Amino acid sequence: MARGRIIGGLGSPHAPSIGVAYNTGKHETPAWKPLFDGYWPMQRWLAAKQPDLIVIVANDHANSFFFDRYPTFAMSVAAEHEIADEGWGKWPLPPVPGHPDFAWQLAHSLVDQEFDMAVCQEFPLDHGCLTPLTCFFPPERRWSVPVIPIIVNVLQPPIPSAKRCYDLGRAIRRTVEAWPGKLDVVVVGTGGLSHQLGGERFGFNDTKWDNEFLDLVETDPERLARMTHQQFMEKGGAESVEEILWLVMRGALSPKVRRVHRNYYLPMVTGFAQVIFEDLGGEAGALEAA
Amino acid sequence: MARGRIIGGLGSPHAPSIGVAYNTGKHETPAWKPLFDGYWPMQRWLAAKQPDLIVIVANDHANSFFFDRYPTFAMSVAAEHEIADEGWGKWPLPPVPGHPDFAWQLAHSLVDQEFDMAVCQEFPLDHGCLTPLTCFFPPERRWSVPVIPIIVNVLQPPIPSAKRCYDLGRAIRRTVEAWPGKLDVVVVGTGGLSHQLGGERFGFNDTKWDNEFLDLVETDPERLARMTHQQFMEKGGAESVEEILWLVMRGALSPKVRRVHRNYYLPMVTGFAQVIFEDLGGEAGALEAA
Amino acid sequence: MDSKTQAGGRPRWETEVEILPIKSRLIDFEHPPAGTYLVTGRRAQRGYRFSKFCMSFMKPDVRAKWKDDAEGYMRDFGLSEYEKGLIREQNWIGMVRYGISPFMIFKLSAAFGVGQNRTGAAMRGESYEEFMKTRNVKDAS
Amino acid sequence: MDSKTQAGGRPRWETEVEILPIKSRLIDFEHPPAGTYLVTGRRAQRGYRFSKFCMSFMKPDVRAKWKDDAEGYMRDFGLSEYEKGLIREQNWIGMVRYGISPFMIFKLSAAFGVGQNRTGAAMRGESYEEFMKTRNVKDAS
Ligand SMILES: [Fe+3]
Ligand SMILES: [Fe+3]
Repeated sequence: MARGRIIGGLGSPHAPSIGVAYNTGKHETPAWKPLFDGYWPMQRWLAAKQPDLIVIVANDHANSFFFDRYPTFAMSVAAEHEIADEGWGKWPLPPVPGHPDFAWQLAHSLVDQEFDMAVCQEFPLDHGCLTPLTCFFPPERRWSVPVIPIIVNVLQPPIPSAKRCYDLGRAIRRTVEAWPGKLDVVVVGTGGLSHQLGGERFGFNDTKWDNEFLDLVETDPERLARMTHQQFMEKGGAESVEEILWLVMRGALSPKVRRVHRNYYLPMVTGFAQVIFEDLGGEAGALEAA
Repeated sequence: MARGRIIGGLGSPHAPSIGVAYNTGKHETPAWKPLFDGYWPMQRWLAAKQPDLIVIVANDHANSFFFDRYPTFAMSVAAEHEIADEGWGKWPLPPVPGHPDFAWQLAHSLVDQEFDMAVCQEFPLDHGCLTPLTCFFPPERRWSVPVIPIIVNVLQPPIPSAKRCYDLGRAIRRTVEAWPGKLDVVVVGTGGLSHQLGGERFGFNDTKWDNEFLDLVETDPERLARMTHQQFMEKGGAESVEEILWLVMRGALSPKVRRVHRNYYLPMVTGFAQVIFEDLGGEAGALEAA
Repeated sequence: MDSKTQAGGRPRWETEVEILPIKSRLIDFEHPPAGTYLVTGRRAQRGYRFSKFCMSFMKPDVRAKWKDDAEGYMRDFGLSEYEKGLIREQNWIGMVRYGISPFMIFKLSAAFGVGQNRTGAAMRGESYEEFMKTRNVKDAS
Repeated sequence: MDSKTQAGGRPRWETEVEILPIKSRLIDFEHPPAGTYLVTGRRAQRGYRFSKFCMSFMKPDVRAKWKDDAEGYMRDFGLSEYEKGLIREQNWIGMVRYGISPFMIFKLSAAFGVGQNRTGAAMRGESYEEFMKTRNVKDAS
């Protein structure tokens, strides 16, 4: 009998400038080409694999949430996601379909597995999700795959640990594998690698560490999962803590993965990287029986 | 050196009618006296113990949150809490002081301990917190003790397990005991015992089970922590799931407690109970070193 | 006739126990307690807009608008004909089965001047007086 | 002179590294990375209203009001004199040290027509041109 499975994981930056560059046709300019050349293999891979669902892990940028009520983990169960107005008008994109049946099951399974999700029935998407999704699909294929957004707080400490994010990925895998019916799932980790956007250390980068991170996320993610936020910040700048979003993706994959794509580009203030990891199977552990 | 400690736990219903009865001077009427006679020992106990902080565990009633973004666990770090307008004007109460220094530490410690709290910097209180607080203090002593509200989703499944709530209490205890300085803390579990407010089973009660629950929460809380929501609902009605709020309180206390007060009253649709448990010491386990 | 409707075009959830296709170790969704309707999954999805409508009654200007022109307010909110019917009939049990939490319903029934226990008695299919006979004390709720 | 001010009545956080009294196994609050100011604890509390002010710029009518009468809008929002000073001077690094997340600051600097990298260069105490010399590619950010 068909059942759910994770077929692969993608990594992508989510800076709004990237989405804008694509929407405004700048992707062939010399400044942007080295980045967008990293997206075309991803578009081809998705077109070939035809997943049934994308679970995309992003963070809010004070567009969806404010500090009056700031969740550690949130997820959408909505049937459709509006395009958020981040203060300069909506991006010209159609609403993004959700997958409410699986999303409600995922919400229940995650809370059963002791992840204290904020569950969102109405959830406009900001650039955290829209930049990667925009670049994964040419305009004529938006939106051929439904999407479940998962949001992780990396803006205002307390921030969940790298380990917790990795374990969240594993819990997602268990839920996918327990789904009774065909469901080929791609999990996307989003965010920049080294960068810092506040303080006298604005503009900090470390290309060597960025490439080491890309090695580790592929081959030894548990080592990353043991890192503290202090270590992430020191190595990659304050905002590089969002690399924990990539660990949710990696936690959802098989212990070993086949890397079929990797690209890195550091034009200005943020290390941009893209990867495709294909799943090699193997259980994260069965879901406890009901 | 002085440090934080849990000195006791209180249990109380939080139905808005109770707060209104007290605010409007109905507490000596025959209908209400058997309930309010259960509050006077609590007022005396609090006046005698002079705690430095009350951590109160309540649920939202679709006043503080809506299903667009519904958190599993939320907590306030605010310096002051406004009185919420639940749709019929604010109760005539001054704002309730918070304890931001301890609350931020608690937020960090809980997230470090893998509780995925929504952290709230602005948080008006509804009857879930205000009914017990109103009844714990005569008007002239409001508000002599700062308050940290913790909110647990019991309105819309997925709802955290009884075990998870019990463990949250234990994590709160660890944080209190790690606090460097005098901090005598009382933890309050709120909510009705048997009741059901929706469906053909509206008005369901079971006094026998309510009294068994009160025995168990005192002497064998881990047995309650093993119960499913299905079991709570079958035994006590759909809304009796909010008894898991009492388990947060109980989890914060020593394995054995001294019960110095217990009252039960079932006038209409909800089993109302009050308890005072004094802490007998004993660690919940040290916080992992930094 | 699709799977959600039955003879006469009425939705099935009105008369049948709707089983939500959710697996959980905490709640046995295949065997909901009798007369109990958890608001989650498809039921929560179906009831979302209606719930938002109920929430709006927390605002004084909405309550004023409602008094003034209930039909106009329902129309402007974009409720479906089915939803408007539930409200016009004050069909509280219908709302529960449709996917509305009692905490939402009480915000709406208050706008009709119907208290919690009257609303609940109606959900049980009893008169308020019948229901009150089953209670211990009349004046404390 | 209280512990939060120094000679000249300026708040200490302007010139000293403010240590937040929080213990965490994930972040060593006694040893923040140089030039890095995490928004949490007392710092987040102090910056809360200002952050809310920054958030308000997501609304078109606020941006219009701001263009029309910036001083009036700041006054009506209830900002302190210190906060208004930070804004009048476009003192971005002052805001960071005060307790404002860069994601909030960029909402405000956009209202001044100052882009993210210009704002960041100023935080570093550099001119935009100086800062751009340290970057690999000028036109992709
Ligand atoms: Fe980001
Ligand atoms: Fe309640």
